[in-house]
Amino acid sequence: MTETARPVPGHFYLWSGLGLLVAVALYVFWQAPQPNRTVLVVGGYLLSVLFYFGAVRYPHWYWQALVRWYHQLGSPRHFYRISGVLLPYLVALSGGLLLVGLIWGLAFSPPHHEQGNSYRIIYLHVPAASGAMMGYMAMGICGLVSLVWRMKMAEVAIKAIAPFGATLAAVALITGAIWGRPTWGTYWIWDARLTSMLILFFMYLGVMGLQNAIADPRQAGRAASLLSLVGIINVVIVRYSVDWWHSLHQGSSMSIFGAGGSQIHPSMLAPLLISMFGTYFLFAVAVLIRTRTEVLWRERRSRWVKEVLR
Amino acid sequence: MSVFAATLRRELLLGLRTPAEIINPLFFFVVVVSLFPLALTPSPETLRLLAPGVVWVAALLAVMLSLDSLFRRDEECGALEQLLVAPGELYLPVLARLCAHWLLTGLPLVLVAPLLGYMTYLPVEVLDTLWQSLLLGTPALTVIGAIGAALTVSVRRGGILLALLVLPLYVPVLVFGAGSVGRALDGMEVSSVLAVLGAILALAVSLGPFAVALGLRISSGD
Amino acid sequence: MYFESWSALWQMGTHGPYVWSAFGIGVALIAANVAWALWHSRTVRADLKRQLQRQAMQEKP
Amino acid sequence: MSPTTPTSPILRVEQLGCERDERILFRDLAFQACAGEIWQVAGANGTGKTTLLRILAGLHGFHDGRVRWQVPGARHASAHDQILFLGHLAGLREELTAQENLRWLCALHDQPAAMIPAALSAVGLAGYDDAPVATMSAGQKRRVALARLWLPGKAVWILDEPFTAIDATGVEMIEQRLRKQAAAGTLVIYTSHHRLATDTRQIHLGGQGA
Repeated sequence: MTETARPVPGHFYLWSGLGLLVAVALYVFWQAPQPNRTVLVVGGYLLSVLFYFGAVRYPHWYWQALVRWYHQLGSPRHFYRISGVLLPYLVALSGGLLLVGLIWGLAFSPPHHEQGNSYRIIYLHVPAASGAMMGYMAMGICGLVSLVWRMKMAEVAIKAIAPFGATLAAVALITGAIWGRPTWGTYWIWDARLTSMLILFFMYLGVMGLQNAIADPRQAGRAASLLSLVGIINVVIVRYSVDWWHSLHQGSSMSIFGAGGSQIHPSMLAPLLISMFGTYFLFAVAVLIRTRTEVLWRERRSRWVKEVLR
Repeated sequence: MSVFAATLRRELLLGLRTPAEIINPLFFFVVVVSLFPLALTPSPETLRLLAPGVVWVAALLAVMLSLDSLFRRDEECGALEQLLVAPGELYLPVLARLCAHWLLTGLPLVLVAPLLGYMTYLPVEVLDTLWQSLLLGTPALTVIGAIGAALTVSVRRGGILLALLVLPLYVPVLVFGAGSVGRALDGMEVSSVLAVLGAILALAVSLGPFAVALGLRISSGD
Repeated sequence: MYFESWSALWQMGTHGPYVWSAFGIGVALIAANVAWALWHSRTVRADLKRQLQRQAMQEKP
Repeated sequence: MSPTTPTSPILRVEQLGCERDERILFRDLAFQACAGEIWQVAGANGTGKTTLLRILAGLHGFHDGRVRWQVPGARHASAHDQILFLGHLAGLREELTAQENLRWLCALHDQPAAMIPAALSAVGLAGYDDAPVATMSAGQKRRVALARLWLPGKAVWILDEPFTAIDATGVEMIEQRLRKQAAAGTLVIYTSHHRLATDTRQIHLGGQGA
C-alpha cells in the first residue's frame, strides 16, 4: 500500500473547498424565483470537474483525509490543539454572518406582502429551528460513533451539543410563539412544525437529564449516546407522524413562504441563509468551547493538560 | 430448555407470584379513564370526541409506569449481572422478558380497553379499531419504554427521569394509535393507519431488544 | 435601509413590539448560553491551575 | 487451535488500570494465570477487588490496558461461555424457588439443569429444591448460589466473596470443592479475606501493586 503513504497535497483542500462553495451557490440560486440557467449550467460544469478530480481521479485523498481527521479528532490532545486554532476564525465567521444576516433581515429586506413586518422574526426563528434539528442529528451521529468505536471525544461532543441545541429549540419555540400572535392572533397554536420542535426540545431535555443523573462520566456519556441514537430515529418518525396528525385535523400551518419554499423572494432569502450559516457556526463555537472545557477536565491527569495550563 | 423459553417461563412465574405488578397498571388504566368524565362532563357527545385520546393516553401512561420495575428487581438481586455475563447474544433473553412483560401488563389493557371505550360512549364499530390499535401499539410502547428502563436502571429514583426520556419517544405511537381510533370515529378507513402502527411495532421489536441489551450493558458499566 | 427613520425601524408599523421582543429574548438566551459556557470554561481552568500549583507545592519540599 | 499445555496461560492481563469516582483504584496491573491455578485477589476495602473481578468477567468496560482470555474450547474471544461469575449479590429472585432460580441460570449459561438437585444436596440443601428463596437464611441463599460450583461446563471460576455468610463447615466444603476443581484444571479467581489452606497465588490491590 504505497498509495496510502502519500501525503495529502494542499491543493486537494482547495479543490474540495471550491466544490463546497459552488454547491452552496447552486443551492442559493436554485431557490431563486427564476433560476439563471447560465449560472446553473456553468456551476454544474464546474462542480462535475471538481468532483472528477476530487472523488474519481484521486479517491484515496478523500479517504486519507477522512482517516486522518478521524484520528486527530479522536485524540483529545490533537482535538484541543486544532480546535484552539479554529476557534477564533469560527467566532469571527459566525459573528460576521449573524451581524450581516440579522441586520439585513431586520432593517433592509422588504416586508412580506401578507404578514407585513412581523415576518422578520423568521430571521431568528428559522435559523434557530434548523440549528436545533441539525444539532440533534449531529448528536445522533456522535452517539453512533461513540457506541461503535468507543470514541471518547464523541461522548464529550454529545455532552457539549445538548445544552446549546436545547437553547436553540427554546428560542425557536419562543420566537415562533411571538410570531404567531400578530399572524394567528394567539401565542400558541398546535402547528406541525412548532409541535415537532416542542418534542425535539423535550428530547434534548431527556438527553441532558440522563447525562446529569449518572455519576460516572463514561457511563453517562455512553448512555446519552444510546439515547440520542434512538432519538434520531424518533425525530424522523415524529416529523412524519406530526405532519400526518396535522393534516388529519386540518389546522393552520406555519407557512411563511407560501406553498413550497420556492416562492420566497431572493432579497428575503439571502439574509435568511446568511443568518442560518451564522447560527451553524455559532453552534460550532459553543460546542467547541464546551468540548474543550470537558476535555481539559477529563484529561486533567495527563501531561499535555499540565503543559497547556502552565 | 432454550434461553428464550426459560426466560419467558421465569418471567411469567415471577409475574404470577407478584400479582400486584399485573393488577396495578390495569387498575391505573381503569381509574384514569374514569376520572375524565368526572373532570370534564358526562355528556356523551363530548366524551365520545375525547375518548380515543383519553383511552390511549391512559394506556400509554399505564405501560410506562409498569416499566420502572422491569429491570430494577433483577439489578438489585444480582440476576441482571448473571444475564449480562451469559454467553451469546442478549437479544433472545431480552425479547423473552419483554414478551412476558407485555403478556402480563399490556395484554390486559388491550382486553379491558373495549369496556372503557364503551363507557366513554365510543360506538360499538369503533371498539374494534380501539383494541386492534392497542394490540399493535402497546407492545411497541413496552419495547420503546424498556430502552429507557434499561438506561435508568442504575439511577436511584429514576421514575421521573424515565418519563422524561420515554414520553417523547412515545409520540409517534400515540399519534397513530389515537389517530386510528379518531378516524374510525369519523367513519374513515383505518387499515392504512393500523399498518403504520404495525410498521412501528416491527421496527421496535426487531431493533429495540438490541438497544435494550446495549442499555443494560452500559448501565452495568461496560 | 428599508425603513425611512430609526423610529420607523423601531415601530415596524404595528409589529415592532413582537419583532423586537422576539429578537431580544432569542438573542439574550443564545448569548447567555455562550456566556455560561465561557464562564464554566474559566472556572474549570482556574480550578485545574490551582490543583496543579498545590501539587507543585507539595512536591517541592 | 494449538494444544494448550498445562503451563501456558489462559488469562493474560496487561497494564490494567481503572479509576472510579476521581480515584485511581489500580494501575499497571499485570499477571498471567494458567489452568488449574487458584488466585486470591487481596486488599483492603475499597481497593477495587470487585471492580477487578467485574472487568475480568467482561462486566466493566471502562478501564485501560487489556484482558485477554485464551481458554481452550471457548467459542468467543471473550470466553463468556467458559466463565462462571458469582458476584457478591446472589443473583436469586426471592419470589422463585431455589430450583426455578437455578434452572433459569442454567439455561442462560449452558449448564445442565438435570444436575440441579444433586448440586443442591451437595451444598447441604437437599430437600430445599422447592422452597422459595425468600424463606431462606442469608447463608442458605449463598449456598444456593454456590450450588452452581457443582454444575459442570465452566473452565474459569470468578468468585466475589464466596465465603460471606457461610458457616465453618460450609467454608471447609467450598474450599475442598475449589481445590478439587483446580486439580482438575479449573482456573479459580476469588476475592476474600479468608486464605485457603492450599497453595494460592495472590494479587494485592492497594499500594503494593501486583
